[in-house]
Amino acid sequence: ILLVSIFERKQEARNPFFRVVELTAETEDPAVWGKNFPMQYDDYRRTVDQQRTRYGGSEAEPRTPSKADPRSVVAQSRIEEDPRLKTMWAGYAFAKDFREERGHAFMLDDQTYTERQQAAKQPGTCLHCHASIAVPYKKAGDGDLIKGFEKLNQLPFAEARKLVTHPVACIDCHDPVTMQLQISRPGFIEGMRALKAGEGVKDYDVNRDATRQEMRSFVCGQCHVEYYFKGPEKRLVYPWASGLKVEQILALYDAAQFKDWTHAETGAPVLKAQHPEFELWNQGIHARSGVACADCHMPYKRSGALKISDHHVRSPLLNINHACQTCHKWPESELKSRAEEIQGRAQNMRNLAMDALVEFIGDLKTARTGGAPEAQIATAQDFQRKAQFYLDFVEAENSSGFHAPQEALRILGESINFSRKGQLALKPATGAAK
Amino acid sequence: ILLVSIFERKQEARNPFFRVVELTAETEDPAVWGKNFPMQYDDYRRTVDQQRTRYGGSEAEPRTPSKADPRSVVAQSRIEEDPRLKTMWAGYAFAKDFREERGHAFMLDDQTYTERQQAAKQPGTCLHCHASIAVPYKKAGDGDLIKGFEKLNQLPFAEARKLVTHPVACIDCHDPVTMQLQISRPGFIEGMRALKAGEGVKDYDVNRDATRQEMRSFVCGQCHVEYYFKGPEKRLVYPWASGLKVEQILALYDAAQFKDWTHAETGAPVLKAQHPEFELWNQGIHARSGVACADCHMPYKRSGALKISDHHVRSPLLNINHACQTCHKWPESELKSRAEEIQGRAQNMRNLAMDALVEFIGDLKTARTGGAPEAQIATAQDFQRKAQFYLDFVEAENSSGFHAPQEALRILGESINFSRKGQLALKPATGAAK
Amino acid sequence: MKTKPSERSVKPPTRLTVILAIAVALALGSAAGIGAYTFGYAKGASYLGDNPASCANCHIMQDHLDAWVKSTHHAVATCNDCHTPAGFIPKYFTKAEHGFFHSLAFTTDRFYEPIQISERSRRVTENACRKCHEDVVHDIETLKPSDSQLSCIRCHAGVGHPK
Ligand code: HEC
Ligand code: HEC
Ligand code: HEC
Ligand code: HEC
Ligand code: HEC
Ligand code: HEC
Ligand code: HEC
Ligand code: HEC
Ligand code: HEC
Ligand code: HEC
Ligand code: HEC
Ligand code: HEC
Ligand code: HEC
Ligand code: HEC
Ligand SMILES: [Ca+2]
Ligand SMILES: [Ca+2]
Repeated sequence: ILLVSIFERKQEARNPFFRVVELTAETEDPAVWGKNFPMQYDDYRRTVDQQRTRYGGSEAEPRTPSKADPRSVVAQSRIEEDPRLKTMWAGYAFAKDFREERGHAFMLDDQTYTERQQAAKQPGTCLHCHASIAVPYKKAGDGDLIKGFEKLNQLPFAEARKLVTHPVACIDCHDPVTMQLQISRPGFIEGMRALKAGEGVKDYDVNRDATRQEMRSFVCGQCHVEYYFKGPEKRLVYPWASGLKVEQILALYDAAQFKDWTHAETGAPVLKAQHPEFELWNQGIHARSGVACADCHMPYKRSGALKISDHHVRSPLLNINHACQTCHKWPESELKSRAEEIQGRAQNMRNLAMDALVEFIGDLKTARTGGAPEAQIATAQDFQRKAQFYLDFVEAENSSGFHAPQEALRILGESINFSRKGQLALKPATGAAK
Repeated sequence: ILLVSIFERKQEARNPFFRVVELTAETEDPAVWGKNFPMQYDDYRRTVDQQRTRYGGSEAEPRTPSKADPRSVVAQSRIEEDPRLKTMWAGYAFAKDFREERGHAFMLDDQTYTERQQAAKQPGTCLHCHASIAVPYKKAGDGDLIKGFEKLNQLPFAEARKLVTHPVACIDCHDPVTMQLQISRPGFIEGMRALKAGEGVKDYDVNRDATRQEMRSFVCGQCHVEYYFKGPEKRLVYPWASGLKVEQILALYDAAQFKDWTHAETGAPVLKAQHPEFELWNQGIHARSGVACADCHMPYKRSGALKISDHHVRSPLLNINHACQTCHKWPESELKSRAEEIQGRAQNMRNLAMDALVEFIGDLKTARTGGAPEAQIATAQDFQRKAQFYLDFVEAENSSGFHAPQEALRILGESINFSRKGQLALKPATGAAK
Repeated sequence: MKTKPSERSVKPPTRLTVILAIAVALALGSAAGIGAYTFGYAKGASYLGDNPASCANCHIMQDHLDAWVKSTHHAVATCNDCHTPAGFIPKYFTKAEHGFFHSLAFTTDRFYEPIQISERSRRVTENACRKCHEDVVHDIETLKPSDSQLSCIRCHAGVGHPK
């Protein structure tokens, strides 16, 4: 038995995997891929686990399934945890339903059944980041990815929904033949081309030009980014043409005079930032050091003689030894509290910024009903647009500041400044008072 | 070849230092110590060099010596570089003269001849951190360090000045017999005892209880700290009894109803923060990782067969290969720009905070002359005290945020919030307006 | 700051594997390995030499071997120069210890990952640095108060096998 055990280990080292089935560009079902790569598949399926960390993870909240929403478990509601969010988003679907995000296994259901779907008619575009859509895009475009993308964007959500079956799957990140990473998302392909063009690099093709280490982040950047729907054809666009920093993205929206909605209490043309993990990570020391999303969220783990990437994508704080200790020789408890100290500072500052914004919205509301001069209101509304986007850029980012600790505090500090200056814009000059 | 080279080095290395002279607790003159330790002495003397970095170092500014001030070279004036500082410090000596700090060799002259000396009568206490005073204290106290300290604190500066000869010297950091590090500064000894007592550690004695690694920072903490003069006997006190964080230090000042001066334009009882390097470093990731001041500011260098600590104490950015690269395997240029990116973020936020404070001070001034109600003024004045101390805590800290990047931005963000809330406190409630 | 065992999460082995493991571990590890078949098979003999490759009989040591090849020391120091104390007896005792525990851990697949240096080995290694560099560090070492020794690897962790 023992001889075998040693023998096995030596074997493993030589023989990585057996190809049981043939995988093609049409193989959508991860279970089929799983026949060749059982270890990755097993971990992949574990994204159904729900476990909370101090600031992340997610909590399994039981609910009674209904006809409209058959889910028996959801993640905790963020707007109930912090009602100030309802004020920030007044008049927008997010004020109706916004929950903590959870594992990949839930992405399709959570999108399909969120009350935000009732609150507003959504386009097929949504599915770009919530389903295994590489194959459906190709099919719809008769082999042309971009054509299919454009077609699905313009369908109503319910229509497009019928064309997809799985949450993100192997085919969305991998070349079925070489197993190399590949980008399947038009939004990211076009976003990166625009970003590079802005930096003077012509005709950048992510699948041709990216290094392997870059790909270890880019596959995530396909979805974990800020975005908007452009024009009546509802094209999914990543607003990166002038850069990835919050002020550069806002500048682009301002230039395009884009707004997500009109604030119900103040009439301001406001924006909703959404999960800019890729953008904020880019401003941090880890990105600068070449540390990829996958290094922390899909760290290598040993299985026998093999090193495999942990496909149970989750909070690294649930997996500190693999996620952090390869690079940092501190004890798990120490690394955990380092991360939490960084997140705690960001969280406190986020709360100060949130209070400032809510007070400001209150003032602006009274000023409008009190019939303050148009110009004054307009100035204040622009401050609200800024304050809100900056705050949401950190609030919506899911690492609670960890991906770029100093940059996150920079953004929140400026948000506070915008809110307060907005309040002041509504007041008479001092001295003139009384 | 290697063998030979090692062999040769062994020859050189056989007796690393010849003890030419006997060093005792009375040996004040570094030149004498230099006879035993010529390499350290040579580096020590190089602190006269002046070279500017992006945010630090210092610039040699020629001046025509006068009777009152014989210096032919000074460092650039910070209040001319940024006149907003004059508003922040209106009515205080710092508004008269405040320069970029430079090398240790200048500490005694710069203190003796600063115009701040004319602006206000200073006590002997000042010398605690600007001279080699270990021996003079002992002498004045007939062998008792603390007695001598108390005596000199109460002399006028000019009197006490006569008792000292050198800037910080070997005896201030070293035991003359064992050459081990030792703390010679009463302010630090008592400050640490208070800090530890607050943490529940009774009767902490830094020279008895500190580890060698701690000592590599503590010797610097003897002077690079926030401080105040307590009571009529002008005792030097480090305000650490409730902790080293900015809010903990402010709480202590508030409880003692302590103020450095009354602001000339607003009448607010305000505070001046001064070089809290030790305090801020303590909030940073390097301190948390056990990285000491000496690791970066006195890194080991190879000198002949020996490794020695570089006693040319200076900006690590002038010495990146020794100061950073043993721990960080990045190119020099990359490490430099990492540090400067961190400092740049802090600098921009500092400017936003400075603008906010100056606007606030303007408003408060008008409100007072405009005869606004007492209560309103009092509230605003307290906001000014807070905003100013928080801002100065980062402004006066000399790493431009590097020692604790995220904490520095946290503090500046709160300062902005205080300034803006102060401005709002001076305005009527919105709606009530018009 | 090394991980305390209390914080290590490792899967418990079955009683059988442990017993068997100990058997082979002894064979593998003890310098006096009674030419058992297992011993020969797993290149146990090579484990007695100073050849770094022998450490990498275990794939688990492979990364370190690969990194060591790229290290500033590969020309001047082998694994054992840094991981076993000077002197014949202590050296082979430590090799037996490494051999025993590593074999036990390896064959039962029961150890904390990533592998971390134990307190004892850390001291062995710290001393190894001095073995070769005492001249260079003489001055900075003479300062050492009795209580706390200057740690070389605080700054030079990567000398043997950089990341
Ligand atoms: C250096 C490690 C590291 C890197 C690199 C990194 N992250 Fe994270 N990430 C973290 C940590 C730590 C958290 C906080 C987890 C928590 O609070 O439980 C986090 C949180 C998240 C979350 C929220 C997880 C949750 O549990 O709610 C998402 C989503 C995320 N990261 C995506 C990304 C993406 C996408 C990238 C690359 C663009 C990336 N991360 C790069 C360490 C990292
Ligand atoms: C096809 C789009 C897509 C891709 C590609 C993608 N994600 Fe996600 N990710 C999502 C969505 C959607 C959710 C939220 C699912 C939900 O809440 O139902 C999510 C959730 C997460 C979470 C939160 C888990 C939790 O417990 O809160 C983490 C962490 C995460 N993703 C990391 C990554 C990393 C790392 C990569 C790349 C290796 C990646 N994601 C690639 C869409 C994607
Ligand atoms: C650019 C990619 C992308 C697009 C487009 C996208 N999502 Fe998501 N979505 C994500 C990611 C990444 C997460 C997980 C991180 C988070 O929740 O912040 C997520 C999370 C969610 C969640 C779970 C958390 C929550 O907000 O309650 C819902 C529901 C959701 N999306 C609905 C939608 C709907 C509806 C649309 C279309 C209007 C949409 N998504 C479009 C990437 C996307
Ligand atoms: C969200 C993106 C994503 C999805 C979905 C995904 N993978 Fe991966 N996979 C990765 C990344 C990142 C790597 C590391 C690749 C590298 O380092 O070049 C990887 C590596 C692999 C490897 C190479 C060996 C290893 O473990 O490093 C295999 C095999 C693999 N994945 C199989 C699968 C299978 C099977 C599925 C579906 C059940 C799947 N992957 C789904 C991102 C993904
Ligand atoms: C692949 C290597 C790698 C991984 C994995 C990694 N880090 Fe890092 N980490 C670095 C590097 C490189 C730096 C920058 C400092 C340096 O150059 O040593 C850094 C810096 C840090 C810092 C200081 C930066 C700051 O903003 O304060 C913290 C804290 C940190 N990491 C925690 C973590 C945690 C927690 C994890 C796991 C979730 C993790 N790291 C995963 C390489 C890594
Ligand atoms: C990890 C490295 C590191 C540590 C540890 C460190 N510093 Fe610094 N320090 C720096 C850097 C980098 C700067 C910025 C220098 C510049 O801007 O040129 C700096 C700046 C300074 C300055 C201003 C220097 C100048 O050129 O104007 C002083 C004074 C200072 N540090 C004192 C300390 C003290 C006292 C401690 C310990 C309590 C300490 N430092 C710990 C790296 C460090
Ligand atoms: C006796 C008090 C005292 C001690 C002890 C002391 N310093 Fe200083 N340090 C000063 C003073 C005073 C100045 C400013 C001198 C001037 O501007 O004339 C200064 C200046 C500096 C500067 C600025 C140099 C420049 O170019 O701007 C650095 C860096 C510095 N000290 C680091 C340290 C470090 C590191 C230690 C401990 C190893 C230390 N100091 C110990 C009082 C001290
Ligand atoms: C607790 C220690 C300490 C005390 C007490 C102290 N200093 Fe300093 N001083 C420093 C340090 C450290 C620096 C260098 C860092 C800086 O300039 O911020 C410095 C810098 C200076 C400088 C050069 C930079 C500048 O501010 O122009 C002058 C002048 C100076 N001090 C004067 C004084 C005077 C006058 C007093 C007494 C009222 C005094 N110091 C008391 C520690 C001290
Ligand atoms: C501001 C504090 C300070 C001053 C002043 C100072 N030293 Fe040091 N010295 C240190 C530190 C810190 C070390 C490192 C000690 C350690 O690692 O335990 C050191 C180490 C030494 C060592 C041990 C060998 C080495 O280089 O590490 C010698 C010898 C020495 N100093 C001599 C001197 C002499 C001679 C003078 C005066 C010309 C002097 N020192 C002034 C702080 C100082
Ligand atoms: C004795 C070791 C040591 C020295 C010397 C050192 N560092 Fe670090 N540095 C660290 C450690 C440890 C961390 C924390 C991350 C980790 O655990 O790897 C870190 C983190 C950092 C970070 C990321 C933290 C952040 O706030 O973004 C930067 C940037 C950095 N160091 C730059 C420098 C520079 C510049 C110098 C020289 C002036 C320097 N370091 C000197 C050990 C050191
Ligand atoms: C039988 C397989 C095997 C061989 C051969 C082997 N190792 Fe290991 N080694 C391991 C395993 C498994 C661990 C993890 C043990 C643990 O952490 O409990 C380990 C851990 C270590 C450690 C860190 C734990 C400690 O004891 O400090 C060092 C150092 C080490 N090995 C050095 C060596 C050297 C040097 C050699 C060659 C002389 C060697 N190993 C040969 C399997 C092996
Ligand atoms: C078997 C002898 C030996 C041992 C053991 C050894 N070294 Fe070395 N080391 C050398 C030789 C020989 C050189 C190259 C010649 C020189 O520069 O002195 C060297 C070079 C170095 C260098 C300079 C090159 C570099 O990597 O930066 C450092 C630093 C160093 N050693 C540190 C250490 C530390 C720390 C340890 C213990 C963990 C150690 N050495 C163990 C022999 C050894
Ligand atoms: C605080 C950080 C630090 C510690 C602790 C430290 N070193 Fe170093 N060491 C350095 C630096 C910085 C250099 C580079 C000196 C140079 O290049 O001039 C260095 C250089 C060396 C060198 C190469 C000298 C040469 O150029 O040939 C050797 C050998 C060495 N150290 C060994 C040791 C040993 C052995 C110890 C423990 C007794 C030790 N070091 C402790 C920072 C450190
Ligand atoms: C020049 C000295 C030196 C040489 C040669 C050396 N090591 Fe190490 N080794 C170290 C040091 C120092 C550490 C501790 C690293 C740390 O704590 O960060 C270490 C740690 C380890 C560890 C514990 C895990 C880790 O990475 O911290 C293992 C396993 C190990 N060495 C194996 C080996 C093997 C196998 C070889 C030969 C191929 C080898 N070492 C050669 C100095 C050396
Ligand atoms: Ca979550
Ligand atoms: Ca300076």
